[in-house]
Amino acid sequence: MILNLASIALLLAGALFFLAGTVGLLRFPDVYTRLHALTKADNLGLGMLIAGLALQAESWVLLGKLLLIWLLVLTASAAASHLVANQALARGIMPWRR
Amino acid sequence: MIPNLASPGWAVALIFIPLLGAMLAFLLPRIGVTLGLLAAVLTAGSVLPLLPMLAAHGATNIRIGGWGAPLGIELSIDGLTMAMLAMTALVGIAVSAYATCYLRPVPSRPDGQPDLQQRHFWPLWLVLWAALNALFLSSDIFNLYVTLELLGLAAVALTALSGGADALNGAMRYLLVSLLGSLGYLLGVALLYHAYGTLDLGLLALRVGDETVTRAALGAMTAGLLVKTALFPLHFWLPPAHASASAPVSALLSALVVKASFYLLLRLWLTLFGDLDSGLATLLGVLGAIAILWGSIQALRQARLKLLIAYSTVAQIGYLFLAFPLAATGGAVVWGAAVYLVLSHALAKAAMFLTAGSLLRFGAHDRIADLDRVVHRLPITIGAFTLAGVSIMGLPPSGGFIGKWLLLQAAFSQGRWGLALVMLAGGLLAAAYVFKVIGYAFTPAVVPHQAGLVPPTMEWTALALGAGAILLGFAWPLLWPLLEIGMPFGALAPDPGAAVGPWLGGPRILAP
Amino acid sequence: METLITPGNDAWVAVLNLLLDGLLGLLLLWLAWRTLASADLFRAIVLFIAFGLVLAMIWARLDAADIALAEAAIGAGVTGALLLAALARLHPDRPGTQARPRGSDAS
Amino acid sequence: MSSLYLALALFLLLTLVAGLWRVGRGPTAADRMLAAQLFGTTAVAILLLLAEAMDSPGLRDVALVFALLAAITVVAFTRRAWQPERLPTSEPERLAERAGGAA
Amino acid sequence: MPDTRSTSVPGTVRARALPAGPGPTARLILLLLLAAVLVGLATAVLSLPPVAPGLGAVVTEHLPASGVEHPVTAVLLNFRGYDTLLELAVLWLALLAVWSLTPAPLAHEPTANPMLAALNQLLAPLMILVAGYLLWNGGHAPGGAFQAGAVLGATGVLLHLSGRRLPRAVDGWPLRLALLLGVALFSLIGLAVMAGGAPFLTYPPASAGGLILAIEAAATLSIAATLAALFLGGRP
Amino acid sequence: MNGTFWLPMLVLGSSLLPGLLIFFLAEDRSGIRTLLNLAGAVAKLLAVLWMLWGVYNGVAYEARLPFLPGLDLVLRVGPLSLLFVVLSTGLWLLTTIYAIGYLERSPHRSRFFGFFSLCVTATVGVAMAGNLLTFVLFYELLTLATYPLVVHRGSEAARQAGQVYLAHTLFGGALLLAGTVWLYTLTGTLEFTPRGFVSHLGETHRGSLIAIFALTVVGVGVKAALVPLHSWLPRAMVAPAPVSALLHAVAVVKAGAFGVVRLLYDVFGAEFAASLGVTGPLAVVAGATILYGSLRALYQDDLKRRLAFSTVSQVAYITLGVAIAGPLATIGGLVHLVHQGVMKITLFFCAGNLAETLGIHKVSEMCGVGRRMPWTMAAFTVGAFGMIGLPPVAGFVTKWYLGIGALEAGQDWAVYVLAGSSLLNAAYFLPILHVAWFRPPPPAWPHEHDFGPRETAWALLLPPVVTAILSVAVGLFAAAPFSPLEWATLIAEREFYLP
Repeated sequence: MILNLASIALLLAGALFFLAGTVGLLRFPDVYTRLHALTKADNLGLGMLIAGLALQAESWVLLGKLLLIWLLVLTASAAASHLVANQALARGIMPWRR
Repeated sequence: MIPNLASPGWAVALIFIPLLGAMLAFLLPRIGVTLGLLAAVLTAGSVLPLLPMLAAHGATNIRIGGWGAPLGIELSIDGLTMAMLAMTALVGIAVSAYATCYLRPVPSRPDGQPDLQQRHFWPLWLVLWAALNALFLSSDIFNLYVTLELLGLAAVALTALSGGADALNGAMRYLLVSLLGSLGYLLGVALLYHAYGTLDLGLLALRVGDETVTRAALGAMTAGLLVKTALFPLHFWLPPAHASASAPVSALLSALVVKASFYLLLRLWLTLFGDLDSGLATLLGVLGAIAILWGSIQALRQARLKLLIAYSTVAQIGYLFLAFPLAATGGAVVWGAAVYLVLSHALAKAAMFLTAGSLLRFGAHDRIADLDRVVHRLPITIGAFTLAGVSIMGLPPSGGFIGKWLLLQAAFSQGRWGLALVMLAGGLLAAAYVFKVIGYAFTPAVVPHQAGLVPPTMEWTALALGAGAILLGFAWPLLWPLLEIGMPFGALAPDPGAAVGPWLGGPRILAP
Repeated sequence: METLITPGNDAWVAVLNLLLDGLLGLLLLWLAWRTLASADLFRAIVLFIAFGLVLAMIWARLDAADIALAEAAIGAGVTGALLLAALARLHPDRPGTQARPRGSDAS
Repeated sequence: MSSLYLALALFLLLTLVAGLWRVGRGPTAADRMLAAQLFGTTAVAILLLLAEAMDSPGLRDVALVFALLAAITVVAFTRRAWQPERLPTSEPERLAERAGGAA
Repeated sequence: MPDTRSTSVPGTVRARALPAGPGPTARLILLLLLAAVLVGLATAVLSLPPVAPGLGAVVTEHLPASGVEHPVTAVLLNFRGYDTLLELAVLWLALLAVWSLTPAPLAHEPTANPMLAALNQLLAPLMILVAGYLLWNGGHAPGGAFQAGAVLGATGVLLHLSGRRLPRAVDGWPLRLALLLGVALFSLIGLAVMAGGAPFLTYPPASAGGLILAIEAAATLSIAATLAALFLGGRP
Repeated sequence: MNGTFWLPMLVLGSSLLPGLLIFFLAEDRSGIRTLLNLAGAVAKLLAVLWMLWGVYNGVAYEARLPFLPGLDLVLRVGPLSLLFVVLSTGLWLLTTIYAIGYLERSPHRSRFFGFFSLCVTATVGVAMAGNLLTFVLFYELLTLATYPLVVHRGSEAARQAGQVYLAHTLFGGALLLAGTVWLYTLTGTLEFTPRGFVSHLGETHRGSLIAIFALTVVGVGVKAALVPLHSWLPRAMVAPAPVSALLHAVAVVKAGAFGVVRLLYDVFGAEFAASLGVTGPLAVVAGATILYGSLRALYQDDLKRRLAFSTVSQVAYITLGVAIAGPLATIGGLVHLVHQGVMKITLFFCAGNLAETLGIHKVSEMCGVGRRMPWTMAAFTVGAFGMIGLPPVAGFVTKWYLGIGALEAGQDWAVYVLAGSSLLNAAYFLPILHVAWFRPPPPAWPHEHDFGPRETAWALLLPPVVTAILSVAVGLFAAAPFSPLEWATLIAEREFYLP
């Protein structure tokens, strides 16, 4: 029961981070800041969601698979952020200043 | 006599010899031409053993994987299939021989390295051949779709092979049209499968009824195949594609590829849709009639030989569709006439495109008005063009004459004067554009020609095809009994039991 | 876990299923239309990538995991990269960035 | 539980729809690309939820493949389409980049 | 400054290479055709019987004899293996078409990137592993040659993007062999059983599972090679 | 399969095979080519004479090949076929000899003789056709085989003449085909039958039958050069002289005229055709053609054009004869098939000799040519007298039978046509003779060739002399057995009305 409740809470929190990521993507002013928002969704949103699902997992294999998925997304997002930010700088896009 | 048991294997060989040949030619491009030619000879030869089998046992179904319909896929051979396979073999072997010379660069290379075009031609063409044979043999509507895709893609690639900007444009348009056509066909397949739960033509024939879904499938499949067959007004893609491809490819496209989609339409019509009284037959007939006139007039207006021949194809396709309204009361013989036209046009049009290639090679251009003196320098080539032209015009005793006579006979006996008139006018217009070319060929040159070398192989293959189109005129008594094996056209049979061929769920032979 | 399932749950599931499927379907059509209509090739590519994602989800919803898997592999792995590479070839290297602006813009 | 999964999936799908605005808006190619990247992650999440809700374990493999291949598109983007020596694809983008990438 | 020359030339080339497109009449006809097809489709879909009979039951019935447990794989590689064989040929043909059109562009690769190298080192082995997993999975669950091949192909794309190139020794006939291994092996196995007197593509029941796995493995390699080669966009 | 099968095939093959072989001969192999040509022609003549003997003794020769569902290709040799076969075979031998001489030094001889042989193959095919389908087949083949001969010279004028020729003949062929198919759908048979095979359709299909008659007669009328379908014939004069001989005497116009005979007697039946009311108009058209051709011939200075219009006029005699449809008129029409051939080929041979030897193409250039080329002009004179209808040359016999035949059938107007035509014939032939024999020769001929001691090459001289002698002989010995007149009478007896 507690497991269930924790799971639900994690799922909801994950969804919230996705929302935050999207809002960030829409509202933030430039590429660099949007990248920041994006990683929130990738890392935390998906992480919490997967954690929530993992609590329900019936086998270790499943757990491992879920974890693998999260790690992969993390890697991808890190690489993406790095590459895009790098390239943006190389192209001379100035970071946003207030 | 070849043992019966081995015979169905030849049908499989017809698909896999060219396919394996294509792979080998691709894998070992240095000897690609040799391998390609070898595969071509073997493929054409594989048609022969099927004839005695068909004669002895009648139409045969072959269960691939041993499963049989509805679970698995079946191949099916009847007289109609056999005729199409033989046509492909004849044209295929001639074009193969021609291509070895045509695609070779004019100053022969010392290192023996085949030209780039030649190198890609062989795998593509052999895949095309495999696709054609697979299409003619298949009796499963989804498998037919796959073969259609294979065929279309190979044809597009071959069109683009000559590399010019025109060829690329033509190929691009051809690709879109081909995909669109396939999509229409696939839609029909999906509808039929959902409604009747099987993909096998024979089983479908037993299950389809006059329902909305059948009509929708009829519409979708017919539309898709009409686009691919280039019936007026869906012909717009054909002249640029067929005229800009290299000559052997044009010959293949006009003679065989267009026929494959027509064959499929015919097959569907004969097995599934023939009984629907949809008015579509009349529409097809009218479009065919317009195609004859429009295509012929356009052909007459062309200044370039290959475009003329390509528009002639548009017109000749029109004749095929006249069979649809006429067969409703004319019966099996009218379909036989259509098949006859398919065969004779295949031989004749291949011959024409091959001669166009030789002329192009000879004079480095294909402007009709500057073709003078060719008859002196390339008499065999112009002779081949003339023989092919005789069949295209429908003059006796060519294969084209037989087809047109039978269609005319049906039109007259049914009182369809309009169609008869169009056929006669089409013949005259065809004569006009054929002799437009031949006339110039007799006049002595005003412009000096820079003569390239035309090897005898190129001339003789075209002549053989042209002569074939003429000889076909005498072959009706031989061909008609063959065509009737398995009763692909239904009817005619006095006792109802005999009318049930394998296409209608008849006896199935477990192969081999 | 079973206890969480309330009597009204089935109805909820049905409604949610309907909403999900409807939204996916509409999204697919809209994406297809925007992809074709977009004049900017790059935007069209991104929309097409999204189209692939939605399509995979639709296959998933139709319980066709095989096709969803294929769509995922092709759509995410090759198609996007292929289109982007093709775009790069359509616009062959043209020297000039905003670091070295061309012509009169510079001043 | 399955209604919760479905509800969450629906919610995530809605955020994806909202994200489409950024694809349309740009202004730089990278902005659009980032949105696509977010969609990928969202799709992974949705597929995992659906796998639970529909009791269809095969869908986790779909999610796995998405996660595995998520990096490729963006690598292709930065290595091919968005190279420094190449111009952006359209005039407004050029202006946007020069303006510092701000929307 | 070389800009002006180099900007104008590709533009004109592109303008000429674009297809002119059908005229207004043809366009209208196409539109009408499309409309007709849509209307036909709508009516047909509306008239479909509520429960499509389908082949599901027949497939389930014969599943034990197919050599695999997953119905989709059974249909694709056994019951309707011939279709799949031809589809593999279509894929190869697509590559053949691209190769016949143009040589691969000389990709001027941007400078090596340490981040990418790290990514490769992490992802590439994992991708190969996943491809293997998917291939193995095909026997009893969603997965199979195509999916595995696509993942493997994506690996190739990723490696290519990070500047790895095929060694010269491999990009000749070994590459070509890899490209058609799937369809070739499929055909040869299909033909080989004919020598034993069975119909084309009839696996002996005892070895069906193994043969299917072998074919799938070969197909995976071919699909991967084809997809990666298509990404290159021309013959090597 | 016995002699009755193989003999017609031999007649066909004796020119077909040499023709096909000749196509592939190198240009300079003139020895082999001549051998093939002459061997084929002689073989054909022998085979035909054998058949002549057989038919005279009542043997029916028939070769049948299945072709279309319910329709065979049939070669059947009866008296009527034989009349035409003998004519074209005999004249072909002479024309071949003539052509060998005529084309001695010109290019494209392999091509020429190849098509030449095909042309005569088609002609004997037309003659021996046992049903309308076979007739149509050879009729179209004749068109195709003649075209390259018409454009043989390769000049722009030749090309255009070829186009005109094709436009006419293919149009005619299409109409003939339409009529044939239509007829077949009504009758279910196309076998040539004495007194026709359509009469049983009677009144029910009267309209259709009249339409079919119109279609088919126009179809063959094109080749028979009936006005107003004649205009291709004078234009085709650009072709070499042997071709003109072939067109006018051996093959093309003859095939058209023969077609009219076949249609009237073996398809519709003269009686039934008369009851349909179609023979009257046909006779009128023929009469009009006779007068029109003669009138136009009067104004031609070009010798070959004058002869061409003369042909238009003379060939219509045949049509007139069979259209009047009385027994005597029929004999007149049929016998003219032969008579006109022999006489007109003489004239064309002579015209060719003048052109080849002296470069003379126009009547006005012929002053005194009789002294330079007496043998040629003597032959020409015989032919011209025959055309005018002076006894004892063959033309007289024709006109006599036609005249009394017309009177017998109550078609008195035809006699006036014949008389008028004879006057016109005299008006355009006698001036030529006058100029040739009684005007002084010019100091130099337009373009003279030296052929040694004789007035011209023997290959050019022999054929016209032979045909001139024949023209007189068939007139003089009209009553002898195996004469064309006797033969025509035999046809009329066996196939028509006479007891």
